[in-house]
Amino acid sequence: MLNFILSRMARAVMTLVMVMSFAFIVMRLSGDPATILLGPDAPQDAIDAFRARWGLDDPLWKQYLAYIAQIFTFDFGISMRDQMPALDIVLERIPATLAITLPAMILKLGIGIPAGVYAALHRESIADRGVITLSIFGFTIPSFVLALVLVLIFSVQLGWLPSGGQDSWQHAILPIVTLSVGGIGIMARFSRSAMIEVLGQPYIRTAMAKGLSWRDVVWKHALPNASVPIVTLVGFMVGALIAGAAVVESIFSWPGVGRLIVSSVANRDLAVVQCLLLVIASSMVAANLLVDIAYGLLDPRLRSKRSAH
Amino acid sequence: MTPILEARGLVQQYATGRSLFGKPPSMRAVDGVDLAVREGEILGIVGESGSGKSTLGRMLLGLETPFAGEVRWRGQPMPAPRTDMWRRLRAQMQLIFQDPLAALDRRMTIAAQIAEPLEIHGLMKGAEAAERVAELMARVGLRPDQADRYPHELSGGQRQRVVISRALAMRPKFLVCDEPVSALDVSIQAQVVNLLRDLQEQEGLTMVFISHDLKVVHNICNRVAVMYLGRVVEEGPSGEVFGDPRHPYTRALVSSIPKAGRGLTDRIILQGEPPNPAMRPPGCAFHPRCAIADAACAGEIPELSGHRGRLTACLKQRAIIPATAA
Amino acid sequence: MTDTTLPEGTGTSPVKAGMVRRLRTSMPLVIWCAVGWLAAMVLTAIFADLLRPHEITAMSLTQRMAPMGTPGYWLGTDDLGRDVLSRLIQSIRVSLVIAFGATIISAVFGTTLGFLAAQFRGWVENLVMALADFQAALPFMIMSLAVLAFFGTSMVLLVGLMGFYGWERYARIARGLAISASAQGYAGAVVQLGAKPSRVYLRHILPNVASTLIVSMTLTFPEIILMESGLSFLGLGVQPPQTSLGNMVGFGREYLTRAPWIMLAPSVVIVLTTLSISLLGDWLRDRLDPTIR
Amino acid sequence: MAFVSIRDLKVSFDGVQVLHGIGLDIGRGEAVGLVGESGCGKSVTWLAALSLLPAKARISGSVRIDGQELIGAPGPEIEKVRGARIAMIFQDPSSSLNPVQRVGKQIMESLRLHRGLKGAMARTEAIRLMNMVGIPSAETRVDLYPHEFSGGQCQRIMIAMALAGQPDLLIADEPTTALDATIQAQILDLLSTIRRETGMAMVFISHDLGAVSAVCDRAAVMYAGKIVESNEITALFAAPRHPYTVGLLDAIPELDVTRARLQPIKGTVPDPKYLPTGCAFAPRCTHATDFCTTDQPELKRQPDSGLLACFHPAGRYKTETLTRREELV
Repeated sequence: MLNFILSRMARAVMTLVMVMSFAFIVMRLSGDPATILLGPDAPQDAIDAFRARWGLDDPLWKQYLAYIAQIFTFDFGISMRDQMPALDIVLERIPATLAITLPAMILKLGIGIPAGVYAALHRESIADRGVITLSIFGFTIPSFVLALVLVLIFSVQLGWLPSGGQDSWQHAILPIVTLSVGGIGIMARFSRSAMIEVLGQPYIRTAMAKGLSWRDVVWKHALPNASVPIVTLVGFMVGALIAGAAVVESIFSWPGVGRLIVSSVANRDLAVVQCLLLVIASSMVAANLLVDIAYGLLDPRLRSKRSAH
Repeated sequence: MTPILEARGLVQQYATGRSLFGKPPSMRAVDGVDLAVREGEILGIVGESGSGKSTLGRMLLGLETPFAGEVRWRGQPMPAPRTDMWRRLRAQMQLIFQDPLAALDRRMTIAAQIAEPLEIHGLMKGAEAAERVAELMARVGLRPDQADRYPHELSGGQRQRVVISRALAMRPKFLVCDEPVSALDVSIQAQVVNLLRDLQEQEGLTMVFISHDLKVVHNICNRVAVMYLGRVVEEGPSGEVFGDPRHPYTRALVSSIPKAGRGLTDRIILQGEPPNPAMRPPGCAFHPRCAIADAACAGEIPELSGHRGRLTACLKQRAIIPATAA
Repeated sequence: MTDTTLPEGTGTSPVKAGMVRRLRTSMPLVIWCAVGWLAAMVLTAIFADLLRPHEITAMSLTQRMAPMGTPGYWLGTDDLGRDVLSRLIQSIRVSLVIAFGATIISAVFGTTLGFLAAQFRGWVENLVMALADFQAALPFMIMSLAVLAFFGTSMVLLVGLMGFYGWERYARIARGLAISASAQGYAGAVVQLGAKPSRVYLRHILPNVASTLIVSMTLTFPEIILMESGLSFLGLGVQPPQTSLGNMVGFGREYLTRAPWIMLAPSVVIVLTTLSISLLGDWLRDRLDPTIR
Repeated sequence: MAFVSIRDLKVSFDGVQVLHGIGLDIGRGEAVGLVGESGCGKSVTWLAALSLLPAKARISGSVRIDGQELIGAPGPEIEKVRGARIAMIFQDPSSSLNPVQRVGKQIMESLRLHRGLKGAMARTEAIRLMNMVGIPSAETRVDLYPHEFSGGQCQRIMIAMALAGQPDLLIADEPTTALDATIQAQILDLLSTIRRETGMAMVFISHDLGAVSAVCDRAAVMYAGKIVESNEITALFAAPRHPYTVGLLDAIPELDVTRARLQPIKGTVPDPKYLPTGCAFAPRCTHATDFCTTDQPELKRQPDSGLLACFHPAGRYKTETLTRREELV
């Protein structure tokens, strides 16, 4: 198990290094980092100081190493809009984002998985067809359309819920619902097919031949096996949530990370964008690492395999 | 007779995983095999899973480059896989797989697939090729109306006939059959075995026949090599090896075959774990399961050598022979 | 050799000749509707220049925010008095061109990398798989936003960027199928007949994996539409005066209460299009390739 | 009276009939072989009897255990029979065990279910069973997962799990097909030993006539969803009467005879969708007459012993057959 975790961690570090390199390459390709990180209106002496400090006249590989070292000291540059360290601006926004993404995640898992499993256990029934149909609608409706429709109904027509801002818990309801609908659909669909696949396996027949009741076959044999593929999807869900937050926070004027990224991209506040990129990538990689470990815990076959693939 | 194909000191090993620290663990599938295939013979290779028999077959054909040792075809070294020389040589040697459905492209008609080697090697085209395909199909007992069928529309035995006729298209000299009848039903097995025997006689083919089924190997092969954990433990004419097995493993293998109409009496039942190439025991690889092994067997790897006109790799050979002679 | 797989032949794969016929004979009504809608969309995109009643930038200051059903402006006009129907037609063209272009780029790029990984193994394979891991680890939306922030927005960049969407899926599928076909399968058999890699990949592996790849394309296509319209909605994708579906919805959002028709029509088009492709893809997957999820 | 008796069992999938009225009796403590090629319905017979087939299967007929009808019986009643009275082991042992559950736990589950054993007592009994089926150092390996055992050992664990319910009948569905020759011999040996010690009845399903004759007292040969011949093992192999049985025996090469050409059965097994109208074997049969292609033979009790469904059986003294078999020796 230790070997397994170590190999997964090595992979996580590799991915992070690739994200940093990606940011480095994009930054170098797009122009002079001094003007990018300090802004086009920065005074010449500040630019010169920056150049000297980061050795921009050094060979590229030296610059790359310096860049990596800079990141490891959590120095992501200064926001050109707010003249504050980019990292501080990003960290300040994280709680607001968690306030809507965590409940959305719980809804996705709490509704999506049971619905999918129920559908798989009652194949071809009305409930199954209902779950399939709703889940297809769930993930084909774009979140921004759904958000606007919800606003139109619950804020404009009925006046029950506020359409934007962050003043009370009611403000969070529409963002959370919007964020979770697509994920619930995907989760339900995937859980259904994972469960159907498991139910066709020979060990399910063995469990039945043993004399177990159908209930025990499902709970003790089918579900633990189906949970293995389902857990992998949870990793992807984290990424989908962050991407979804960008749209949803913008629509509902929710002051989180997602809205920050959209506004800083629009303003070309590149220090903040770069910092966000790395923070989001780190959280994604961390989430995937947790998923991998959970995967290893659920499936003993993976644990004993030394290979990383 | 001079051997048409010769293998010397063949070793193949694969990495079994990746290690963060140090050398990745490896597994020896084939561990030092010398083998000579004579022109016109059918050589059987028998062994259980993990014995390395399929890997050996692929190396004999040059489909895999051995980790150590070499294969010589008509005295010449085998060219490296996927080179032009190697591709040209494919016209002379062919492989027949265990699973004919997997070996056929399910989106091509069987006639197109039988014609494919002719196209690849630029031998013939159009009407001439069509004629050759018809001839090949008749040769293996396929009906002309099956030419436009797709593989999944045929039965298992018919699919194997397609694979065989495709292999024969270039009039090869040498054929390796890897478990060609294992996936077939008993009644169909006999049809395909007979077909292979007829073809071998009429076309003067040289064949290596790899199988775990001793009865089929005995029926089709002149000579047989028994493998255990990557090494040949006994070799000889198939009548002798199966009629009077000398190596304790061959004896157990022969004895383990249930005979129709006879019960479970006087059988040697091997104890212990099945062979695992990733955990090869020191010395004679068979010693942990061997009834007559002693301390010396764990210390030395026995070489395949002659004992009373028979080739075996067993340190206890001298002990066995007086016992059977007495 | 078990008997439980009876009756034999139920799991057999379709072949070219029988495939089209089998697909046609048992198409449910909802799939017919989906195909019909998609055909209408494609035709709209092709003949957009002929279908548009007005220029998309033509402003009619007397007809600002005219509601739906106004003669000459059947889907109404926006705040600048531009015809919503004309803009919608043009948006369908732009969004579909981006989605088609990107889907094809991503499929070709991913499949090629997957085949390269399967053919050369070793470090090529490790590199491709590491890139795929990287791609999967970073939400595509965030990556796109970062690239757009650094380089600014342009149509070419947008299509190129969208062309990276989902390539790792094709690469994984193509690599996996090619490896399994080479190990004990038909591709390995053809290699040992003496065929060159070009023949193996183009004549054998590609036709065999095509149905699986097409099913994957039906998955990425709606996702690319959603991605592009999401970016355009945020004002970071297609830029005015050009227009796309997401762009129109984003624009209409300002007038949600006063002129909901501005965003209504493009929203309906997006939902129906992605829904149609998803339904069609699902159905195709069940029919063509029962082995993949 | 027979312990388990099957009468006129028919099964069809999506309108394609695969079992055409099976009749079979299993006595207490008896070992019966069920022989046939793939697709002949030998496994389906027992999966149908225990309601283990997918829901789309249509089943009719009767399967009685001590007089209790199983076909159409409510779920809980069948669950009381499964594992407790009739246990079943399968062809592919490695995938027949739950991969994410420790093997000991899987055995203990049966012990709790059928014998009410819990906790330490169940564990001790699970270890005893693992020892009994020949798993070395069972005390330490009881907490391992299935993938940590080889195929042969997984089959031993399957057998231990089946024995946990102390069943009266064990159905072994091709238990050695996926295993190597020397491991096959071990499992066959184990099955006979266990049967001797526990006195339970066994149905051994296999395409391997040799394996069947090694462990069974009696065997029934199936072809295309029907039993075509059944007899005591010795009689069946010494004097097969159905041309299919004769053909099967002739098609198998033997180790102790000369390397003569094999005598294959011509043609292939018919597609269950397009069965011939008469005897299903008629198109492949060397004895078949016009009558065989129009009428179906009934399975009838034979004067000396056994049951047979054939209009033109190979007689015990039929010279033609004898000479053919003599050629081989």
